Amino acid sequence: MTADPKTNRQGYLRMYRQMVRIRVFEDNANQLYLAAKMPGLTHMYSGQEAVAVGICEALRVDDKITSTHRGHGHCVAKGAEFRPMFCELLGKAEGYCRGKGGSMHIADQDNGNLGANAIVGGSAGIATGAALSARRAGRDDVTVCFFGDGALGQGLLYEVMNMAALWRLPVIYACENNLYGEYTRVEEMAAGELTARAEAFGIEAHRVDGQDVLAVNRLAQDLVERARKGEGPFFVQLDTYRYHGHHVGDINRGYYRSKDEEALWKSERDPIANFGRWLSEQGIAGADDLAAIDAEERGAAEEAVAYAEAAAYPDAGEVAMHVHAQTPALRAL
Amino acid sequence: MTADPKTNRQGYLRMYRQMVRIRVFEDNANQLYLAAKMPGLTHMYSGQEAVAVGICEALRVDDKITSTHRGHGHCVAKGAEFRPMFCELLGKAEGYCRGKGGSMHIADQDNGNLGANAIVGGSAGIATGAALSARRAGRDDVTVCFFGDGALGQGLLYEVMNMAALWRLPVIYACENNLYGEYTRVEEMAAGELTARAEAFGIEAHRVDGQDVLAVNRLAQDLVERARKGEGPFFVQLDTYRYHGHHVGDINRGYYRSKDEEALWKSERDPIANFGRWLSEQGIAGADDLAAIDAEERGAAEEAVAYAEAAAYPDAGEVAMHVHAQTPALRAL
Amino acid sequence: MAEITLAKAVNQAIAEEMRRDETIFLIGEDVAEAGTPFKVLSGLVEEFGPERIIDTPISEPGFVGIAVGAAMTGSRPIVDLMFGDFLFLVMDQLCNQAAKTHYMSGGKLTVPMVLRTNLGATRRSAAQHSQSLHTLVAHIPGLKVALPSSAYEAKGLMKTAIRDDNPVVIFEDKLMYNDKAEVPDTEYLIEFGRAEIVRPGRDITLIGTSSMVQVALGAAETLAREGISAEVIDPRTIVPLDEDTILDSVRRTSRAIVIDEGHRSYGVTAEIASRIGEKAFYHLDAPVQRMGAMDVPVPFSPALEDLTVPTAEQVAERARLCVRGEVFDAA
Amino acid sequence: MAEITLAKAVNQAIAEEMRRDETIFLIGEDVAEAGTPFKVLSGLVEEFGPERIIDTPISEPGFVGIAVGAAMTGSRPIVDLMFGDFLFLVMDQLCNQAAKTHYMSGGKLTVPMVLRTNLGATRRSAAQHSQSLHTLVAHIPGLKVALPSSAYEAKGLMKTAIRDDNPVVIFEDKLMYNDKAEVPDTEYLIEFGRAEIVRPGRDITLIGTSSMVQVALGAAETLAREGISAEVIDPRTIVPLDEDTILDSVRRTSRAIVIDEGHRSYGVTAEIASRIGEKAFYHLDAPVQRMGAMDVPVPFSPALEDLTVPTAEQVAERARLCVRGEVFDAA
Ligand SMILES: Cc1ncc(C[n+]2csc(CCOP(=O)(O)OP(=O)(O)O)c2C)c(N)n1
Ligand SMILES: Cc1ncc(C[n+]2csc(CCOP(=O)(O)OP(=O)(O)O)c2C)c(N)n1
Ligand SMILES: [Mg+2]
Ligand SMILES: [Mg+2]
Repeated sequence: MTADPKTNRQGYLRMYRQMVRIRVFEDNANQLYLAAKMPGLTHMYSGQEAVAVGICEALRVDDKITSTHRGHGHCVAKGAEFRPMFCELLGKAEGYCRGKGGSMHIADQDNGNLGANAIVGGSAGIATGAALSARRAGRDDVTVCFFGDGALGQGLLYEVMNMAALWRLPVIYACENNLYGEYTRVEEMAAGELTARAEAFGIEAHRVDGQDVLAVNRLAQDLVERARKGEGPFFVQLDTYRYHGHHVGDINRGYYRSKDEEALWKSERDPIANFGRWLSEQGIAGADDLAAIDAEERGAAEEAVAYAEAAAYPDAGEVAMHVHAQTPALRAL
Repeated sequence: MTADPKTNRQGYLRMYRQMVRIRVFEDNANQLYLAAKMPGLTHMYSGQEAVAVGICEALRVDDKITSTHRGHGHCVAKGAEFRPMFCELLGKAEGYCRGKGGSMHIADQDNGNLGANAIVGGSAGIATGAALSARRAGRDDVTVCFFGDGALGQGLLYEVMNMAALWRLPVIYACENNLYGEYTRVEEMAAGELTARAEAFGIEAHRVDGQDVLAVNRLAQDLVERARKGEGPFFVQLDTYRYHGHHVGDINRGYYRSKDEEALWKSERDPIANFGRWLSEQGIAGADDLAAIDAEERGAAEEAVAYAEAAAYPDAGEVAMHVHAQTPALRAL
Repeated sequence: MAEITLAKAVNQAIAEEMRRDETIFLIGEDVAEAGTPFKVLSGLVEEFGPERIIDTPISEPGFVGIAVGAAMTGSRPIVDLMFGDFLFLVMDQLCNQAAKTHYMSGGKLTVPMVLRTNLGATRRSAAQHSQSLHTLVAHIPGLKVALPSSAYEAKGLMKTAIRDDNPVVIFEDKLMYNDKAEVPDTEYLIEFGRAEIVRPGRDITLIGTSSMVQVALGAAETLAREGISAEVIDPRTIVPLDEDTILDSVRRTSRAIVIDEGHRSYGVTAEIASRIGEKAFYHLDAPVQRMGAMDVPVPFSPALEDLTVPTAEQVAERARLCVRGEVFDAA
Repeated sequence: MAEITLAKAVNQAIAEEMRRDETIFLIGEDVAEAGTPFKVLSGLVEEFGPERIIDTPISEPGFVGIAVGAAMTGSRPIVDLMFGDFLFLVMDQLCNQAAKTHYMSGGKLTVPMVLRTNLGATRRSAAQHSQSLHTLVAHIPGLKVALPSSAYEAKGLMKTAIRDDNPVVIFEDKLMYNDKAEVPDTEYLIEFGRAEIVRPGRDITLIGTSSMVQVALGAAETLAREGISAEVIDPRTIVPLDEDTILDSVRRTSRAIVIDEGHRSYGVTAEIASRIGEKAFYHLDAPVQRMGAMDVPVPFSPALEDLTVPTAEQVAERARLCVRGEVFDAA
């Protein structure tokens, strides 16, 4: 990505819009929870938008991602629509997974999102396997495996990083260090330097400010192109912060992090506000342009919520569908 | 350990004897297999004696070890007797585990050997837990976790090394790199430097010639004492070689390693021969002294084999014993 | 007697035992200040300190392995596994190591540890946070498996589990943490392998485990109004299983339904039903019925999830058919 | 028709399918030059090269996870899990991921993968290399489970498994790799969910799985000499289970014994016996008998290990009692 703003106006505004889309999606999801309209709990991505958007904007539609329990941001950033996303969150038949997955399993295969995962670190193997698939089929798509700092506790990650390194697979391990896994700080859960855990396998590791969408995107562009050429795998540590609690119900957080800390990140390091300011300073977009985007997307989200609320639940008969895929007759005999 | 041979004559000869004990134990076990007297298969430790002996001679009886499928060497080195060992290998009632464990599960609790393990890497957690137990109880015993290069593939190891580092546990991870896991070379299984995998967690890692019992013992003495004082955990890579096949039945090895390679290690790097030569050169023991030790231990092993062959199998009734421990009445109510 | 929640009962059991025995410690994710996501352990770290209430990284196989090793060397660890679904991550350490160590060592080593976790669907938590996987561990020799169905049982079984010298897996129903029951003020234990006749009856035996005890009691209530007298039995532990109490009951009532929240196929209901079929055969007036969770991954949508778990009404209906002799061999 | 070993049959099935379909690859430990410790896969890497016969580090959860991801993205992986006992290591990837992906995605994603592994004791391999753990995966919705009992079945079931769009776990009996059987020269598949009547009979039905089919046949042979006609049924897949063939048979013979090498309690025999008890209840003349491996970790000592697995003589004896009406409700 060149530093010349003019040639990239479209791309910049798209990144801005995608970050806004995530923020408004989450605001609405949180409202649904507070209004007791959402079944179960959900984990907000607010605050981390620059990570998902900076990376996914470096990807093609046929590139793959795997996501986490905190997966709405990745889903939006990889190209998903609001309506089927909200339908999924409400367990409706028009959801991406026909309501069967919900927030923690939202997937969007058409856009290469292989799905959120409710097992921390559970998709590390899946992402690595997707990269192996691409390499074997002679395709040049790349897979990004999103996971949190907490997932560094899962041994699976080390097993697959080793194989990815041995086989030089086109996979990028994107570790979103938002400083906490549930209610525990990363220092209490992870000994040593986070990047050293990939370097131990000879994997090139980077660390980047996860609140700076341009920095994230620049790095991602570079690594994705290199991975496409067979220079992977890579590991990226993205320093970021979640604004909400671990999940929507985690309201009293004082015992594990301070209000001051939260306020500081929101006021000083908000990825959307900061990027908006930069866009204005560079003369790429005025405050009006940005406000228009905000309003558009907020409107779109509200429309989608209304749509999803009115949408139908799956028929009772669907409960027993999709346990097994129907194997085409030709395969069966 | 000081470099002055005279003050250590006893210790040196003990190390020599222990290595010989392992070698003759394995030679006899192999014979039992070839004579079709041993049930199942077993994995020979021959060639790696300096590792087990160098380390275990730095341990007290109340220090713990965990062992592997290739576990006879660790068992002898930690103080086991021949008779109950051979009885165990033959499935006899007088075996360390009453014949229920066999070669792959041989244990010797009285000497702090928590047992061999047939799951590669399966004892990494157990060793770390033993270290936690000691620390919590205010004891100063240390645990050594023996495992092979192949066990570096198991994610469990990384999970527990992280916790050991976070909690500064008195555990030493002893990785015996004998260049192969089954029929595959270590380079094909492990990306990057082996020691880097511990260093990633901030664990101090060492690499030592595993054929040099003095070097191993010197390092072990140092690390064990430091671990006792709370400076652990540590990781040690011990470069070594197994003389036999992966197991006793692995005879045709040409497709994965050359006869030349095997011959070279045996002729140039044999830990017993080299240490024996050093003892002679230093005037600590003459060829006669060493030959006497060899003969004594060979005789002892043969006697134990004969004993084990004549020993009784467990009664049929034992099959249903020890599924559950009998909880003392006082605990139960 | 005081009325306390199931969560509180578990908390009390652990606290009482930890006061009694220094060798006990508790280990798991967010067990200390957070007191677990279900707040079951709140207050323990304040009393016992972080050396005995140990927060871990998100490393389930790792901390279960550590517990096994600690248990082999003089400690009595209690492992907190946040969701029963994570059992799949720790099966090797639990089933290849903990379960077999005593046997493989010829009785020389013991592994006195408790793994407490949960089961139960209908919490809108979807397929990876809603499973009832107790059958899996019940199949593995060397483990014991407890399924409390009330605060009273949760406390008594937990205390017994902690004192047992074997690895015990104890499943709490995550939907019941706030359910209250009377609990004695004085110390009590509940012996393993003793089923409880929760409600006596004459016409049919309903054997329910964990969450399904309430469902069975609900059905019995309904049936009573119709003049059908249902006996409800709660096995409390499925390993060891109190076969005698179950068989005695069925021999009296001559009909039985087994209800469990694990998946129906290859699940707990099969074991209990087939034992009845084997050992009370000549007393049976109707085929033993099995009701379990549907054989589907647990769906997120409330419209679907509620269909997967047996309800009191379904149990009552099945009981009616049994009593009326209207259950026939399906083709 | 040619007589080939079970090992060869598996090898042929994989080779034929790999020739037919480029998207298939095989992954596991020492599968390439070594051809697995049992030499089942010898020759494949020479034909298909190391890009399709992939040696891995000793990382079972890792390579199963990789297979799941590959299967979701256009590949059809076959995973080689060296010992069935290592299933405990891969349960999360197999049961939380592979089994549930199709359902959780509302049918959008599929996971066409085969996990081949083994079962069977009496090889003097002790508690961690001798287990028969097929019940565990049979309990988890979304998986299919095949248990070949001969070279013929091993080939036909493997080919069907590879073509199935679902995760299939296939257990080979590691004691049978050298057993030979006639196998057609032309291509054949064995449909899942179709049990085979291996030997027809009138007086009692013996349902045996995997290794226990031979045991059942041995018992039938003995019984035939005594004038007792035993029908032997091999379900071949336990998910899906061909209930109809089993029930039809039991309705004819009115007696049944289920024999399986998994542990007896909470195992496969319970499921099949309880389905018979439920659905052929009015046809039964004797309680359905279950024979499984003893509920003990597998002991190393030959003197003990041989006691843990049902033998043909024990099955015959149990059958005699059933036929004579001498099986009573034990107290
Ligand atoms: C294997 C597993 N263990 C525990 C949990 C419970 N859990 C859900 S999210 C979470 C914290 C994850 O932390 P991190 O990876 O940093 O992601 P973040 O929530 O910060 O985005 C935990 C422990 C889980 N879902 N899966
Ligand atoms: C979890 C697990 N996977 C695979 C095996 C089969 N296996 C037994 S030993 C072995 C090789 C181990 O290599 P290494 O750790 O280097 O030990 P070595 O045999 O060289 O002493 C393998 C793959 C096993 N026992 N456990
Ligand atoms: Mg985090
Ligand atoms: Mg090795």
